Amino acid sequence: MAADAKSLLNGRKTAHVETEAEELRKEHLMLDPMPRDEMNDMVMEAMTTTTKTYWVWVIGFGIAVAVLLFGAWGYMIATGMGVAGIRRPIYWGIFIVTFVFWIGISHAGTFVSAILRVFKAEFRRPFTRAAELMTTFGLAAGAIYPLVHLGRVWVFYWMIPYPNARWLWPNFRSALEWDLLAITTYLLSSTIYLFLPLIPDLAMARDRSTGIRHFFYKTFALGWRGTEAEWTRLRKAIGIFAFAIIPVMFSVHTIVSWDFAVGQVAGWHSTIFGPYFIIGAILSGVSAVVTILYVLRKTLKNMDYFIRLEHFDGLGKLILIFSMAWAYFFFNEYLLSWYGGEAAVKQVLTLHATGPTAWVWYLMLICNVAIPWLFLWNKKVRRTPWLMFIITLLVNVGMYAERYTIIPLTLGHQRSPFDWGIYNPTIVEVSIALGTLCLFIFLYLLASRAIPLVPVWEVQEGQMAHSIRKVGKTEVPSVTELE
Amino acid sequence: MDTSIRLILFKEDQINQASDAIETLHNQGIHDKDISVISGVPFTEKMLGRPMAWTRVPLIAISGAVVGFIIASLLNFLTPNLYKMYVGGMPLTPIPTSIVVTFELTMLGLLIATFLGVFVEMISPSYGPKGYHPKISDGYIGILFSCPAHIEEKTCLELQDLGAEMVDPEEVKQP
Amino acid sequence: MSNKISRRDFLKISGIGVTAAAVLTGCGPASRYVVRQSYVDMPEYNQTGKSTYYATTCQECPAGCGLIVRTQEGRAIKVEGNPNHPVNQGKVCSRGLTSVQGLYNPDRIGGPLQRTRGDRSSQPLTWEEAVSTVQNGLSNPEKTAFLLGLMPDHLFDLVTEFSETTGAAAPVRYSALGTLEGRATLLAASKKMYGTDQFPYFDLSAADVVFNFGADYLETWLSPLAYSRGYRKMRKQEFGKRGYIVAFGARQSLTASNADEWIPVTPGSEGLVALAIGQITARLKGQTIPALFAGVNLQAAADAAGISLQKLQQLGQLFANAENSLAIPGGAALTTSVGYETAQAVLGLNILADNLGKPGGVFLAPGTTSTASMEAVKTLIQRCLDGEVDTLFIHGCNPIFELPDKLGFEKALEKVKTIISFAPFEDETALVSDFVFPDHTGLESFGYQRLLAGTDRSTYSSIQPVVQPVHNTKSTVDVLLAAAAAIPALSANLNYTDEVDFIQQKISSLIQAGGFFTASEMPTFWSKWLQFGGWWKNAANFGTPRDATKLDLELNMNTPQKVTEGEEFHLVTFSTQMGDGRGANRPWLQETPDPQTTVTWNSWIEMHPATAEHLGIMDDDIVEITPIGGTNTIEAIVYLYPAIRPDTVAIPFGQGHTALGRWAEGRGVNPAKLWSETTNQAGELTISDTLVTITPTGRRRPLARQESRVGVYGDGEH
Amino acid sequence: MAELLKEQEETQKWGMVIDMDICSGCQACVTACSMENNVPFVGEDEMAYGRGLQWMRIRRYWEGEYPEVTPTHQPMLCQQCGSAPCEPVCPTFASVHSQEEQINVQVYNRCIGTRYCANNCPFSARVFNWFDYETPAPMNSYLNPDVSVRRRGIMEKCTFCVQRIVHGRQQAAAEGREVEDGDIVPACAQACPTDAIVFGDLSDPESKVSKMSRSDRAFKELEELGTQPKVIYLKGGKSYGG
Repeated sequence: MAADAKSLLNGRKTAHVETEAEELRKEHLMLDPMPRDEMNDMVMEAMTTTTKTYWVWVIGFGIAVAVLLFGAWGYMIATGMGVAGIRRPIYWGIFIVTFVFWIGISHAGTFVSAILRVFKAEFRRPFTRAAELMTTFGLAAGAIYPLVHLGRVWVFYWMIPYPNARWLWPNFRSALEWDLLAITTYLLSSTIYLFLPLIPDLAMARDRSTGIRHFFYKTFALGWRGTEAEWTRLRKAIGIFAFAIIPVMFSVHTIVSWDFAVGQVAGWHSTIFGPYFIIGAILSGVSAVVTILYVLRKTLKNMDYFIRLEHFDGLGKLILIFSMAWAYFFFNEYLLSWYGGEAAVKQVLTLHATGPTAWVWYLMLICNVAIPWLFLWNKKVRRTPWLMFIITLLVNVGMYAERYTIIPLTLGHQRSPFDWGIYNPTIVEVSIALGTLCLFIFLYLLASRAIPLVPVWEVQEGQMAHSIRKVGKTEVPSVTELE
Repeated sequence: MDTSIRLILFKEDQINQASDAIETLHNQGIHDKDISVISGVPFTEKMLGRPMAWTRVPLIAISGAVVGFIIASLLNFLTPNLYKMYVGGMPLTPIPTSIVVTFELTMLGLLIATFLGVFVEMISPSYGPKGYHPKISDGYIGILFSCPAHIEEKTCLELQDLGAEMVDPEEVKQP
Repeated sequence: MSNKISRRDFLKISGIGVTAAAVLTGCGPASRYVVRQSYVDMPEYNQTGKSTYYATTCQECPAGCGLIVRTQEGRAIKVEGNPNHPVNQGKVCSRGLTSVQGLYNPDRIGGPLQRTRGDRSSQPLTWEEAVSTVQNGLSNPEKTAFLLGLMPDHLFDLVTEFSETTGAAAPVRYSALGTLEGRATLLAASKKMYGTDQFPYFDLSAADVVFNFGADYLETWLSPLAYSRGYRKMRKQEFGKRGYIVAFGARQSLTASNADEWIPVTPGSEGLVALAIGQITARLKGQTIPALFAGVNLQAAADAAGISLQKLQQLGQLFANAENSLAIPGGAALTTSVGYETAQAVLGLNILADNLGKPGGVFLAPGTTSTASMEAVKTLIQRCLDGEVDTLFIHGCNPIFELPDKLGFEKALEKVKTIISFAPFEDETALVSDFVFPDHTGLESFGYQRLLAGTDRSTYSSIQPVVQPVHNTKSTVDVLLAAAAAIPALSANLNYTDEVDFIQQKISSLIQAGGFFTASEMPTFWSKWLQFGGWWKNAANFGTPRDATKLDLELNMNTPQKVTEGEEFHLVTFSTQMGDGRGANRPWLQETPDPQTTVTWNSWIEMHPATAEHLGIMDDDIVEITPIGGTNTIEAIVYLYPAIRPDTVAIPFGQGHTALGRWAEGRGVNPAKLWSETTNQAGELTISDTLVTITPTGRRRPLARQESRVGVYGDGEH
Repeated sequence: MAELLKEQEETQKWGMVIDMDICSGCQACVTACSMENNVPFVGEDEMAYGRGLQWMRIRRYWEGEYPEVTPTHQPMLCQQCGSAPCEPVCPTFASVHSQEEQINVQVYNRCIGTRYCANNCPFSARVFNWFDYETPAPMNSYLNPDVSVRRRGIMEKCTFCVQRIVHGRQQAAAEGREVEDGDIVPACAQACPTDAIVFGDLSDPESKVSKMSRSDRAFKELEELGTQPKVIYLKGGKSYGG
């Protein structure tokens, strides 16, 4: 192994190598190793380079968060929920739609770094951190909504189970209580899961920084030296997490779907909602990863070394698969509801497809099914980052439309036509929704300059395990099982 | 006995030499407990011919899960009886809904405990020689050992033959 | 069940009302009024935390329903029906329920004031100045005029007495509600057909078949709660018998929608239909066809009404074959140029059905009344224009809002030297008055009301204050009496110390008149009178109508006006819970949805969906409505109403206020602007003869309706 | 579970019967309910946006084609379901089943405004306080002291006039007797001009509601959902013989 790595290193230094090997290296980050110190420098440079434009963006988004999110929310708290567009019978609107959207986005990190880790999908390595950050920040943005949508947010803590002067424990039969527990669990565990693999990289940053940064990294590196014991317990912990966080992830979006599915609302009361929501969440999460990778690659220094076309290609295939899976679940849900023939459900389905807001429904199908299916089978498309950026944005638009269809549009057409209503989102609601988007971007902007966005040690570990092997007349990548 | 702590470094691709170095140290009569291998990437103990590292993280994790399970059971089956409230024709402590809560809290306990395990073990005193060098995070494999003064020179020479980079003891300090 | 309620509630009336206690303790007249007191020093009957209940009479419309008002800590909390009251028997409608919102309305006038006409600002006066102003007016009786509402109450009696003693003109009475009900026409026709000045009482409770020609008896007509009770009894007759109702009218009212059959006849053709049914009935009964019905051509009647002859025959058969048939005239059918004849024809049907004075037939409500006809209003306007009125007193009526613009009432007012309004609210008329001397609202005042329509027995309903007056208001009767007392010529004849004294003198004859309670002297009678909410006979003493005509009269029934299809439309104005418009400042009346359209807080114009499609109009479009031969136009929002004739549009009355406070102003439209000023034979405005054209304005405004805009029209249509 | 059911059977069950044959749709019950229960009015714009706070609404559907078109009026209020879908979804027990009255109670003080219950109510019987609705002085004088005035951010709904139920029971206890049928009348039934609304104890087989609920015209709205409504409608309609 070491010999392989050595020869590769040497090979990199000597200009004359076979074209095939060069192409393989150009293609695969894992086959294109770089000395660790250079890689460290690249990551450190990406992390510490702050231009004027960067600060303009940071301040811009900071102000946007303050105004759009906290300003609008404060106004709503002071005035009343009425400034949102919800009404009888549509008691949940954009707040819950965006909530589900963010929870969906948050499936990205866990999926990429846990499931792909468990199944040893090696191409995950450079962007696990970027994806995990999405999970944490997506959850942070999403977790605001259960608070935002409360009529009396100042007493939100009544949902928290603790011995209190009211002598009252919360109702553990409520799906919202499950939500609280599941989101808390997921937020905590995904934050930890972000943090654990970060420790060696923080130690790396500690070793090459001074001043406040040094203090910050030193504190959070927990005295990491890289001893065998430390690596062992880290590996054990990551191993536990990788397996345990997957069911948690499934449970979170299942419980979010149960918010709807346990209800008696026609169109909600469906047993397939759990997996249907999970697949949708992964579809939207993986898409969002691509979106973010494109932006990182464009804006962050040295990222074109770490993030390559192979990653867009691989994620593109995943999106195509999940788009198909989503279509399968959607059709399954639709067909059986339709076939079941319950008048109210049928009416809801008909109104989705033919009512005044049918465009939302078609937008969902176009973005979630038509566009991935039409484009993502094509390798050229998958390897064109800007196209992937647009497609993945559209997939998330489609997923937003899906949640919009499921929540306000379904609620608006329930069993009694006398009570039917049209939901018009107000500026306050849209502002808060955009505000959390700004919050997400704002946090990401800060994090991109605060923590190493590439898990250097994982990349190096991967690179050490990979080599090019000559098989017959051609050269192929090969992986050595190191663990 | 007078000992000093020395650190030698190998480049990341010198893993074979590093394992040889450890063997050399063993031959010099330095026990595994007086040797620490520190590295920028994980290597398994087997690669370096070292004993398995000791960790209690899995045990702590399981204990956390048990605590979570107990808390969940109390919330599920005790709290509804403290102040009885009937909703929607459901029994006071329905099993199906309690499974959800039990699952979430058990997992929460497990995951938090895992982290706490790592955290506590990290900040706890550890065995073996202490010391660090920033080059570790540049991919170097470091071998820290406490060497009795009388064999220090000899050992160092042997290690240098293996290609080890000797670090000035002055530079070896905790991060 | 109702027995239980009454026992429980009457226990809570706690024997004796506020003022009764004062009288019994022998205090002077001044303490007949409740004095404002601090909460710590409440009178003993006002126990903190305990409700006190007072019986009084609803003043929101002329029906005179008995109320029990729950008060607590000196506040009127909730209006409930008086279970023993012969009119409403414990029931209460939306208007009565919201009367506390009138009492506590923040837009009430706080005290007497003087203003330049039309100017919203005003100068406060003292009540002494107010009384002397009234005194100036009264001192010249020939040059005064009174315009009152329809309530047959003690104020009307006092003013009548005043005019009788001084030779002044009799008080003029008007209410748009009366017009919408066709009240004057009904009364005139009843006098003609049944021979007395009494309102007929149509006994739904035992009728088998009811033919309703336009009366909205479940909503506003005459005494809606009494008729609702009758309706219930009719549906729940013995042995599962369930009466059958046929409603005629161009627009399906709530009443018509509760009928078993709705016949959309052309406005103005109801009389012809009634005559035709009479003819068929007489023929089927094998009688010689009376002169009244003989002249009508069945085919012509069917054509005029826009229904098939077959249907007409079928209806005639239905009416003829039923054991107890009943025909009711009212509403839009009577407010046409042939309204008087229509009313006679319909009342004639009852004679033909031989139901006079029989269960399920027609009775006469006890108590005679004079008609309040438009002729008197016209005379008043003429007097004003001729400069014969120096002082015009207006009480309980808002003529600027309620009268058609074409009558020129506003112009006539310019010739009146002094206009004194007694309105408790800044209504349109109070705004063009020189003085406003606000009366109490119904829940703060004393009085009585003679019941004329909805009762089966002679009834005087008592009015007593349930709370202290909220503002510095004064009873109009007291103001008039105080003013009269200073005029020697009047004080000799109007010898009453104050309002309560006046009432007591007026009701003193009742003490021994055989009511359900008796008393040896006035104080005891007075306390029971207040406690029970009035005085009434122990048993029904309906009058039986006479057949005054033997159906021998011949009617000259014109065919209804023709409209150019798709261009001109009949305009039906219907009454709502706003009554004559005074309900518009009660927020909960505004927010209680209209039963048929579920619209709140606005006016609308009802239009058949086919008509709207023809005109290219959508739901919620704003259209301009122009009367034919008129120039006043109004704009209203379209409601697609499936239960209206395609050649007819309908607008509710009561909105479109330019005054009357924050909740009423600038809301909806007032269809009175479109009404013609012509009257029919009975002196009723012929508002249902109004023809209009409709022009889309291209603007839209969603109506505040409770229903969804889609999905409520049943399967298939939307 | 069995114990629970037994307990339910032993307690009183308040119920309501609405005879749609004689309900004229006049809306008096709506006003009466609003005046009794301090329901705030919201004004034209809010009403137009479907935010009226009426606890009771008359559902009006048009049926038939002109000229046979006619509306049906169905008073719709909280059905006080025995197995209420709104109850288990509330995280803070603001919507609970009263064991004493066997009605569905909304505890305003506990409500944090998730509005989950309202989504889950198949009758759309719940309303939400979108704002603080001021009743300008002195109009606030008429507010009923027996009923809380609700602030913004909480759900409310028909309570079967629980204040009257309590009062009726106290009154009966003070007089040393049992509550009799007809002692307790909610505001809507009290006002109803045609007496189409009848209220009483369903667990008493001799009560008026019990007798009426055994009519062959009786049905429950959306009974197929299994929510066990306590409001029973008697089918109405033109030319129906019963």
